[in-house]
Amino acid sequence: MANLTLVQAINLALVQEMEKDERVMILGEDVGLNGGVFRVTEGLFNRFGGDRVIDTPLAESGIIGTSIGLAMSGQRPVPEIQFEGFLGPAYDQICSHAARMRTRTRSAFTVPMTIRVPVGGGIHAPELHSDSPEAIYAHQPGLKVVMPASPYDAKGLLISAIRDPDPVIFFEPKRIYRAFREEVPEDEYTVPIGKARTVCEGEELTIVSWGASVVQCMQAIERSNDSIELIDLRTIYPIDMDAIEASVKKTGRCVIVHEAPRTSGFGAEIATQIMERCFLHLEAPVQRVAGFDTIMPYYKLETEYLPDADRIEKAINEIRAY
Amino acid sequence: MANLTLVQAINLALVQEMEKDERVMILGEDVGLNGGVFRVTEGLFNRFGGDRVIDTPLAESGIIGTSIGLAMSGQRPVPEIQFEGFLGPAYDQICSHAARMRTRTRSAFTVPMTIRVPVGGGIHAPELHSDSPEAIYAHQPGLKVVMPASPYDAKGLLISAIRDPDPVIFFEPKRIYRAFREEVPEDEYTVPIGKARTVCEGEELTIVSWGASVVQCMQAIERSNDSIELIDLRTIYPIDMDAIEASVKKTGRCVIVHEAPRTSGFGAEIATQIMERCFLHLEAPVQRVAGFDTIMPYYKLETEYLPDADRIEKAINEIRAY
Amino acid sequence: MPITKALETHIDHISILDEHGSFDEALGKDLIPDEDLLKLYQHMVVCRKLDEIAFKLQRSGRMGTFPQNMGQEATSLGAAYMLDDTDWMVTCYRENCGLFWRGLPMEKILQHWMGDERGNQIDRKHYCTPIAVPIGTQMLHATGLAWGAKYRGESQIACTFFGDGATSEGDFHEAMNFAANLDIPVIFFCQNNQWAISVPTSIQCSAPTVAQRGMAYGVECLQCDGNDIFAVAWCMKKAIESARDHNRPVFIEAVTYRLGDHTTADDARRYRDEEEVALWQSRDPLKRMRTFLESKGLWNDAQQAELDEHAEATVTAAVERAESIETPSRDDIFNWTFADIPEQIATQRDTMRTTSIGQDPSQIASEQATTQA
Amino acid sequence: MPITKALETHIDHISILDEHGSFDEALGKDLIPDEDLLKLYQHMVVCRKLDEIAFKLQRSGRMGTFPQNMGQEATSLGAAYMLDDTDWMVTCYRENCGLFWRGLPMEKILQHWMGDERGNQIDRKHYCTPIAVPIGTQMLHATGLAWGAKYRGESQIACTFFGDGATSEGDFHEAMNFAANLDIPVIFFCQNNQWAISVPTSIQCSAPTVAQRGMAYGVECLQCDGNDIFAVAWCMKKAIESARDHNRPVFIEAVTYRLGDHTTADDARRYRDEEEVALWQSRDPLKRMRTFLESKGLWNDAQQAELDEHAEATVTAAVERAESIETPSRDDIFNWTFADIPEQIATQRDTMRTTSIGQDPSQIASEQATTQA
Ligand SMILES: Cc1ncc(C[n+]2csc(CCOP(=O)(O)OP(=O)(O)O)c2C)c(N)n1
Ligand SMILES: Cc1ncc(C[n+]2csc(CCOP(=O)(O)OP(=O)(O)O)c2C)c(N)n1
Ligand SMILES: [Mg+2]
Ligand SMILES: [Mg+2]
Repeated sequence: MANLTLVQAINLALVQEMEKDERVMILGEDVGLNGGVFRVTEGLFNRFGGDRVIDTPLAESGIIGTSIGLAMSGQRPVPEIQFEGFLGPAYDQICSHAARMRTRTRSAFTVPMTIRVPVGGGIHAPELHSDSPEAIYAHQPGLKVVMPASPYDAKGLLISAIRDPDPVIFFEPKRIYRAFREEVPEDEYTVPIGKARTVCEGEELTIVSWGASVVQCMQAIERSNDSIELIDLRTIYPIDMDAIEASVKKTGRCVIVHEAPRTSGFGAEIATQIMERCFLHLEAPVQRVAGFDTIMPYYKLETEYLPDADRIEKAINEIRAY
Repeated sequence: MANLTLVQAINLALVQEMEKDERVMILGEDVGLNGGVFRVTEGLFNRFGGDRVIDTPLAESGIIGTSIGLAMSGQRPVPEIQFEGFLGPAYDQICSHAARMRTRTRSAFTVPMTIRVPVGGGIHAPELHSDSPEAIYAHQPGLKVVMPASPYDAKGLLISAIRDPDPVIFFEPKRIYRAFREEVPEDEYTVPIGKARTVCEGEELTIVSWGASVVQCMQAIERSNDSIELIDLRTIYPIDMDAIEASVKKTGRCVIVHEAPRTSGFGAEIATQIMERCFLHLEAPVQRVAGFDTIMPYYKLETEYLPDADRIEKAINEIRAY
Repeated sequence: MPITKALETHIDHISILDEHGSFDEALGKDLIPDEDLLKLYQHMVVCRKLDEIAFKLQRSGRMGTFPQNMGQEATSLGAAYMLDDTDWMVTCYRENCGLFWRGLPMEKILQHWMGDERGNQIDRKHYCTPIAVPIGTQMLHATGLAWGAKYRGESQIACTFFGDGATSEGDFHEAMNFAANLDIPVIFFCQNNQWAISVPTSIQCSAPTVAQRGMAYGVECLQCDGNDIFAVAWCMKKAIESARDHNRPVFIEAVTYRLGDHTTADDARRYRDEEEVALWQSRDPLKRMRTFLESKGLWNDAQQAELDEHAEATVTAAVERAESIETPSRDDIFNWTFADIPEQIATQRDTMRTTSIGQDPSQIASEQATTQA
Repeated sequence: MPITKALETHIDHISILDEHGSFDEALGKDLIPDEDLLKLYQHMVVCRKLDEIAFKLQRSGRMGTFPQNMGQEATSLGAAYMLDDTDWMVTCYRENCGLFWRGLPMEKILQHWMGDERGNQIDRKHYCTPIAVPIGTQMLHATGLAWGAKYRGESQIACTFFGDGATSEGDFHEAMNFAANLDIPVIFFCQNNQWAISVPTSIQCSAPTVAQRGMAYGVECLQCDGNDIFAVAWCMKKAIESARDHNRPVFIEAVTYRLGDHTTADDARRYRDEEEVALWQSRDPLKRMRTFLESKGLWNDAQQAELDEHAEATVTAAVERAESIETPSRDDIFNWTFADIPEQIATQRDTMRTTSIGQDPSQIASEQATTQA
């Protein structure tokens, strides 16, 4: 066991999977000698060489499109997109090809590829370095969408993603890349895709969140006197509704917290499925604490935009009082 | 008044706006002499000349990116993307630039642009010619998303869109391009963006839908003995929740119908807002009849995928019996 | 010297058997043995017959949209002929002639255009990828496929096909740039058929040649008469060497013409002149090949009559096979989304016609029970 | 002739004032009057000072990431100098020197990198577009801006700036292709500074020149020494003529070097040699210009000392202005999303700190009333 940051846990997962499986290749912008702008791939270039850790031209569609070809040919590419704001140029290759290849060819061709992408706000970065597009990709059939909230999960989920026979978008919440450490086993292990984690149990209200916001949820819970259950989704698609359903049927109240804009964010899907599954158990409408229907502001205002413990606390109180 | 198809109504709106406003330009693939693959721009090239109706290179990002520049320079571009499946290559220009330019520059630069896009399934077309990505763009702050369901609305909404100071994605449901005719005034008029239309009134259940599915909803309503109110959303973003709220508070029951995949579709946002606004009025969970979490099938199975009157009828009955 | 030359370069145009029947021995000798020539010609005729029959099928409602190869048979066929059987052919949708040479069953193509995904369920032994609908995107897959082979130390290369219109897409640029800079063995084969639906090549590329697109990447660029299967073969030979032996991509522009409509959904008379079509009809690769074979004493009218019959029979049999394939089952919509279908999709599948919910229908029951309780 | 030349072409490299101080009279004479030369030099020195001070601001937490211009001043400045004041400058983020020449207030740039959108609220009279963060995307806007001017019959052209890395993006290709084929007056100005963060130009473009990117489109391509403001000006003159008089785009590669880190978030020592940096330091455009001015008797140490002081004062004043701008109000998050803010966004704005709902808070009250009823 080692006490690792999320960055270190991901690095460790990459090292172990590359050692285990020759088919694994890393490609992207600055992932080589520089070790990635967040140093997630640090040391890999020296360890595995330029054939397996490849600095590509500055072209996201190229990175994903060639990764699709690599995957179709039998490799296990792990492309990195430098920031979630630069997924845009690759959107078409992801949604028109990676997501569709298995369906289109009835499994004659498949795309076992893990797209690693730093995600979310809060690091004082320029424009397009702070967004949360998980709902976009969750709406695209054929993709799995994963977002860990802790070093332990990051390692285990990334190993699952790399071994998954289908394309996975692996969002890495950059605000907590180095925010805290956690005991992470050195041996390899997997955390299954599609299973949520109950961070803490409670009886009176359920909070559902994912990614870096889980930290703010915990802060709000610590402040509260209520008995609150916190579910860290871990996987956005396929969603673990069984876990949410069981919790909400117990508590009757639910708050969902995410950074992405409120309208058509993934919180809407969860709230709707809760209504579908737990209608007669609900004591109050499911509440969302989310980003706003605006462009994520530059960093002078970013903390106003991101859900913080205050806003979560308000939601808890409102829903408890309902 | 003339009895027009949806295609003709759109063509008429384009002609009238081009005559009225020199800044309006049409650009896209095959929009010139050929009049568009659906003949929506038929006759415009001859009428307005090659400077205003421009066949561009085959490059969607180029079409939208140059349209953004044209709009910034003071023009009113109306680019066409040939099918919604080919919005993908333009995703980045739409979401990283068009949607953000006003916010980014605090209105120093704006992007008054209307992107016309045929949308949806049911015309026996090949892959990527049958999708419904409205929720994707509704989740992107800074965009308005419109989808008419009738010739009258198509003309009035398109004129509003072209005159709008901000970027609008104007989805044209291709299944009803020529499916029926409607009286459309020859004079110009506008239908406001952001206002839903009550297609028929009812007391016992509300159906919310948009685009071509409105036709299937009407079929289901005709079959039913219940008193059903049908709301045609017309605009996806900004959504007219006041209309929906008023209706659902009256009926207590709601079914949402859309073609897009169920998970994270725009139905989820509506259902969630209904819960937020009408919680204590709801007699049953809001129900969604939608496409599935799968790739839209090729045309041998497409009618199985699209919500039809049977599936809507089942939903009505289930929710009425709840 | 303040003005110096940073680069001097040029593009070669290759023509061996021209439209007037003249044949360049220096380049053409030994390029294609006579017996293969006959096979190639027969192959083209069968493919042309498919165009004719598919058109009728579409008009009578038995098939959806179909893109004809007519006029361009020599391009994909010449390329397929020169490639190894295990080299990847990464095509668009106008390369039937080359794909059939590969052994791809004709009914697969028909099935695809009849709206059935199983038409794209291609046996990997053919080393062909599925029909690519979004224009300009498949060249990146070709680059990845060739890269994978190179990574594993295999000698396999990829050849990717696309139209003049496709060269306007950003993905085309990114694919060529990746291949050139990362030394990936891909041949970029552009069928410049003068049109992208109704848009002429001059709007896609106003440069004197499309071939010079490749100059941007410092790769070898060749232009050839695409209706001349010898010229195509000659370029492919050079390109294959460069790719296989040196991991260097090559860009080939084959100048040809789409004699038919864009697809059966199109009417080309709306936007192009009869004269232009007539000119290119005189350059038809099938006519040219037949005349050549006849001039060499390898072909006669009786053989042609027999071939025409064979072609009709072959295509008709393929159509029958395609039409006799059972309709896919509803469940097929769901069963191929992932290797393991998540519970949510399985529920949608299992309830699609029995309930509108798309969720576990037992929920409805239990909720109702609760209501009543 | 079976092999014919479909195209012969070449690329010129322009150098006028080289790193050893030799000056080509034939090309350089009358290109830039002495008084302008002095102004340009002073301008560069001020911009270099900004780099130094901004770096310190970032290190002391008073600013976010900042991209220095250091080493590349002659490129954007030479271009800005030759353009008309109403020609569009469509930049990326490494063109401060040119933008200041335009009159863009320095505090605007500072404000932007201090995380405030108002830094991009640029008065349209400067004909500059906002800082473009997504690489390679702004060339399309330049093309549209120039197209708009052409449409309206204005003589305005656009010049767009981007790095070597940006030429790998698909949008770059689409922009050049639109401009070339639709005859749009844009100058594509590539600052090849040898690096895209840690990735060397050879991975973006393994061809002998980046300039040949433009050959793909049949447009004029020029390569110049980007640290030589005369060479830049010479190329711009030619390009402006071509664009303004003939609506023909031109591609210019200015060969230069990023002397600093990519941004203040980067540490270039991780991936590049000190030797390479030293070599390019000897080619520094500021040094070169100063030596040249001194050799012409136009400059001396006293003037330099005065200039250094002036530069420090100018930048310090700009920093003070930038730092004294009031923090934007919370409402600003919402108020610029659309011309007319929809009700939903207004509600989110008005309730952001008073309720978590983001919906009409009266709902909560009324619902609660209902509950209690
Ligand atoms: C990304 C994308 N945009 C638009 C289309 C619609 N479309 C289908 S074929 C075609 C023209 C293609 O021209 P070209 O590449 O020259 O190939 P050709 O059909 O001539 O063989 C267009 C615009 C598409 N399929 N994909
Ligand atoms: C689409 C996109 N991808 C990645 C990035 C991250 N990024 C910022 S600058 C940069 C390198 C740019 O290199 P170049 O174009 O040569 O410009 P330079 O910084 O050298 O001036 C990268 C990869 C980005 N901003 N946008
Ligand atoms: Mg073509
Ligand atoms: Mg650079």
